[in-house]
Amino acid sequence: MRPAPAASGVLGDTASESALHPGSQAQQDTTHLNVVNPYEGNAYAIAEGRRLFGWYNCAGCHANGGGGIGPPLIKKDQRDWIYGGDPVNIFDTIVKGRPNGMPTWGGKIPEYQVWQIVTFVRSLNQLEPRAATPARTDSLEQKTSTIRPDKDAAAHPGAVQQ
Amino acid sequence: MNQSMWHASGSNAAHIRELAIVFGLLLGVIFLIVIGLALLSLRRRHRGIGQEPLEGSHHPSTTTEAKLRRAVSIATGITVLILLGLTILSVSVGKTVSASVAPAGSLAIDITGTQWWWKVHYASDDPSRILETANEIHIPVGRPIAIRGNSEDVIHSFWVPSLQGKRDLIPGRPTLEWLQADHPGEYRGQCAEFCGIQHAHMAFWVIAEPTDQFNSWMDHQLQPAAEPADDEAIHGQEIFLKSACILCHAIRGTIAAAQVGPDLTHFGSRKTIAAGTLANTKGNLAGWIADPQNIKPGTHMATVALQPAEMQPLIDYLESLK
Amino acid sequence: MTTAPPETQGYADLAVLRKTWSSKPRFLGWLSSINHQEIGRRYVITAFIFLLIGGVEALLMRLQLAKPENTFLSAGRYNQIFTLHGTTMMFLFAVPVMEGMGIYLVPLMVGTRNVAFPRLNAFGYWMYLAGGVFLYACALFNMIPDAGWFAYPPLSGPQFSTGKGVDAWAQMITFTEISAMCVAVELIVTILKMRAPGMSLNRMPMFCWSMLVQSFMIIFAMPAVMIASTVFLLNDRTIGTHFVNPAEGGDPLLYQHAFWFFGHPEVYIIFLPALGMVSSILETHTRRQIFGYPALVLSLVGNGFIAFGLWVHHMFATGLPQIGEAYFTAASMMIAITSGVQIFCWLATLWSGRLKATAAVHFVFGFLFIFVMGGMTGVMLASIPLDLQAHDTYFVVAHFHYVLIGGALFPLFGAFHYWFPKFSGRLMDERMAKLSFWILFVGFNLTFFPMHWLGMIGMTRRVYTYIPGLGWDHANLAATIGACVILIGGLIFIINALRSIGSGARAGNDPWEASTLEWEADSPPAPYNFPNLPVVTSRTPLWTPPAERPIVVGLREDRREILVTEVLDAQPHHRSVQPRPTLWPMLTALGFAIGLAGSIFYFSSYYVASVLGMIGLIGWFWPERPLEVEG
Amino acid sequence: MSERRTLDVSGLPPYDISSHSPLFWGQALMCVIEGSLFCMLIATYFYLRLSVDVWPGPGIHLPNLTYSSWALVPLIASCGGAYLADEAAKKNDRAGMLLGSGLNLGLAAIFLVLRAIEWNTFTFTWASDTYGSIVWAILFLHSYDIIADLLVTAVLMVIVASGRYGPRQLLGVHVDSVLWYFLVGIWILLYGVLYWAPRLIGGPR
Repeated sequence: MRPAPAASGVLGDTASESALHPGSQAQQDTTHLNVVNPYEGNAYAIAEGRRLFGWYNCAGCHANGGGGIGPPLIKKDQRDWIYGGDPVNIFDTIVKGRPNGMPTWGGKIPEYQVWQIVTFVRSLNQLEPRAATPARTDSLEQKTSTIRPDKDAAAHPGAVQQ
Repeated sequence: MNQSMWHASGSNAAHIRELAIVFGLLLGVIFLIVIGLALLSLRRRHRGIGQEPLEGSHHPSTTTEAKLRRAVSIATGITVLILLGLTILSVSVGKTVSASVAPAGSLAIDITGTQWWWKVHYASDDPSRILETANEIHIPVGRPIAIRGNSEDVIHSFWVPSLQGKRDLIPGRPTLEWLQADHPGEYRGQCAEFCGIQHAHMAFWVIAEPTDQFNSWMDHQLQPAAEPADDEAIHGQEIFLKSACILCHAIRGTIAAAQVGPDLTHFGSRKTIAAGTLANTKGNLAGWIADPQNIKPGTHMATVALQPAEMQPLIDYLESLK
Repeated sequence: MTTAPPETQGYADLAVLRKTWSSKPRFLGWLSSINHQEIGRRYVITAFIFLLIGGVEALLMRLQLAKPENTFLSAGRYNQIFTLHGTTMMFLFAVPVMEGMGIYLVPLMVGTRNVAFPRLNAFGYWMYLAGGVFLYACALFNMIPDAGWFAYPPLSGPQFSTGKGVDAWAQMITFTEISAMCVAVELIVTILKMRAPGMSLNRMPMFCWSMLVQSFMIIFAMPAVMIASTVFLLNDRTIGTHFVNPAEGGDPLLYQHAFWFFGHPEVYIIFLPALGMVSSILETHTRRQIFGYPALVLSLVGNGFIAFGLWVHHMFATGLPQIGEAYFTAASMMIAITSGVQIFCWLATLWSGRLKATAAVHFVFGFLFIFVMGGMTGVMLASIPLDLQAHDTYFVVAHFHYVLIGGALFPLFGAFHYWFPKFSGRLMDERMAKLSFWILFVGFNLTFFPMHWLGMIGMTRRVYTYIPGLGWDHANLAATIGACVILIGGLIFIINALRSIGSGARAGNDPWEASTLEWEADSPPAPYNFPNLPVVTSRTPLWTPPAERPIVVGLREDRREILVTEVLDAQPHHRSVQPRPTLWPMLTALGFAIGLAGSIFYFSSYYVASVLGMIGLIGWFWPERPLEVEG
Repeated sequence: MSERRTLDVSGLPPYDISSHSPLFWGQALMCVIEGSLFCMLIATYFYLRLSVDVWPGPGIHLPNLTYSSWALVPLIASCGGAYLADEAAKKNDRAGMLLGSGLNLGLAAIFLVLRAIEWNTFTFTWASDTYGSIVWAILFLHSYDIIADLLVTAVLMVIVASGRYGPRQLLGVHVDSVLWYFLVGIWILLYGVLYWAPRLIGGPR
């Protein structure tokens, strides 16, 4: 959930479950980063992570997870993570950046938003609980895996499919 | 009362207001007649028409029945005529009020609803006259405005009660509405279709001003942001360009050009911040930047961790963008 | 008709009859009961509990809106509560309570012993209860829907409504619509095939006509919400179909069309039984046959048809083509004619009758005042330009509370006072009832009349707060005070009802000297309703001397026999034997509930639901140990 | 009770396996509910068809006609089985009922096998786009209804075979055939919509 507003209502706000209080609290000491992902399995964080993934133009290099200039984020085998697939590794990758073009987002993207993007990237690889991962998005990306090559067309290409 | 359909000051809203008065009076009279008849029947209950002994047959005499049957059929006939008249009246007013094609010579504005603020885009054939702004729409008085509505996420509804009826903004289905302000003034509008957690704080202002005043406003808005003069503001610009702000906001004339958040090129000239939630003062701006979740819980504005020393210059810089 | 001497007339042996028709004893008997009185009473009581829950939610909303920028409820919590308020009132209170009254009263009014499919009746109730418990159980796990009671996509879609709240809402609709369709099928078959001999269609009480038309509307309306909530929304959210995905060619308006094609008939499904109740109350308390019986019946049927032709008046602001919307303006105006005819006929009845001003009549007059005003604002909303200004504002909130509370709740309270002696055998305290009426009436108008003005000066619907300085503060405060007054009125009504069950004045079979058959049975009616099924010779049976009314003899007492009659003139055609009480309907409902509840998490849970349900159904239809009817 | 005239109904039969029985009306109303559901799905199909220019979307081929057309034959033939069982139920002819229901089940099974093969040749799923969503929705709901009704028929066959049944179960067999006629009829309508409408309206794809 987003960080808790200062004055939350009597019955609390659905957005108030997060333990993080950036901004309104004293400046955090950045030497030892908080290594636990506060948004593990959180449906709202995955939705926010997807939105931020689009807003901060991560799709520019990683496409919608399929990879382009940057490596694909949907791994066929979970051992393919170059710098590790745990939340803290992905957090580190985003905050510190990586050679070959991954920029350092440390000062730019607020910390809680980095954790949301981490949770979303993990949900792309089905590492988050199914109940929290939405089945589809309202975006153009059509699940290419849903369209199988047409066996008949392959058998006799060129014939007009009746 | 600047967000009221009753205090109409646009031609369309005025037509609708007159129609509402006609409907209200006519239907009010019918209501009073029906309730009057019901209450009058209370007074007559011990005598009824013709006072037949009901206990036996439980059926009044045929003359009473015939009298009542005639009365009911006349009443039904009148109801049908009234409703027919109201239908014709409402369809005719409907034609003049929301024509499917905007009248000639109308200024085209693209309004895009996005979760919990408004993207305003002045369209024009001459690319140099195209303006991108947010949450505040200046329009010339007396000239029809074509509002082309669209949405980036969920269904919103563009509604300025003093000028025109509402039109939903549906993703994937552009809609058209036209409005016209007859008197200069400031008219508040609000999103009318439930669009999520901050639906309540998704307002905008329409400022109608004489044509020449509008043209000077437009020309000023088309200029890129003025270079900050005093060093406090210069320091503020550095902070802006260094921190997370440029990931979402754009200020023409600087390297910040992200289209995700509202355009801040002439932020200082706007009346309100956060889609009509707060007046545009330095104190409110400081509170908004420090902790937006406190003012609009659930908003997509990021909580940027700024050093306390950096806050004041940043606010000076933003307010200097008149 | 043979005039046989009394001793050989085969008067029913009451002891055997009572044993055949009563449920099994103790808790298992309670669970396996298929008697229409018990299930009807359960529907009404469960629905009133949900009315209280919905009322508390309404109070929380009013407290939050009492003053501008209030922090009593946070934004997310307010959105959840107004969604729960709308959903509870529409799906868990209004439709089930009208069905409950129908299930309890229709068999008594048409002169038979039980509804047509008693086990289906039990199954319907358990599905309804499972739906309500499922929604509020999900609420306890913080899976609360917050996209409004009609949940428009894309807001309610997978991308903008995260978590399982909206799924729980969509699946709850599956429960309540299955239960509504079960009741609709039973009532149609009971009314058409099991009326007392001689009760031809033009001698049927008005309440049965309204339940018949309501049931046919359910048959055609509920599949539309099944498609909107399950096929479109739930599939889009759980398995990724693209029905309402704007990017993939899907269309959010498709959902709106499907939902409101159900939505508007739904509000008439709630409203029509209320018309039947008002006709029954007025006929009895004005001491005369209702005026214009054919006109009332035709306007009921007309109302049923036109209700399916005007759903687009909910979508005037979406930019649909002008000429199409103009048709719906005309259709929305037309339906005012049928309501108008009803009201004129009642006025004529009042004018020519000798009225006894009981509490029920108070509620009828409250209904007349409030519903007619709601009808007037309804006609205003039917016109496109006015609706473009008033749509989704507090003007609309005021309109639909006037027609729903005025049009359905007040007649329901009147009917509750009118039939309370039949339910419990005791009269409700008239003085306390009239007090609760006046408090409810004043509280209602104090709450909702200012909302007309709020809508005119621009306050939109479903806002958790508003900024000061727009002129909205006083009206909102008045509405909140009014809501508290309604609470007081409601509490007095509850106290009156609970007190009267224990210590109300004893009422015989027919305290109001009414005309319909249910007043011939004793209060509360025996499990078999009538010792001997009545034969009807006129439209108001109890107002014709008993000597002229024969009774039916020859039905066996040792098995649950009912009389099946022709559709038009109700001539006896054959006898039919009803099944015995059994636990299977409840187990089937339990199986479906487990599967459907799981299906919002995993699609495969639908198969669990199917298998469990199939097992339950097989047990339900399996021939019983001693067959009722030998080959 | 004061002496009142009586209407003696003891002479009437205790059951009646015909369209007069309440259970028949209940099943007919069930068919009306399912019918209105499928009609709305057909309306949805054409609503979605009209809102896009290219139907079905690029890369997706219309389901071919061979399997679905051939599958109609066993389906319509199975109605014969249902009719046999229905007539036998009226005459309480146990062998006739078993034969009729068995025929019905067998031919319907062939239909389902052909449909399963056809589903295998589909190149799209419900998550491909709106075309895939609506076609799969219609096919899934109809198949669900057919399988449910076949199970009911199978259970009735077991009851009839067990010999311990009364007129209420005969009524069950009679009424079950009503639902089967409906399901076959609605499929012929859906077949026209799913397989022929896009070819006639949208041109060959």
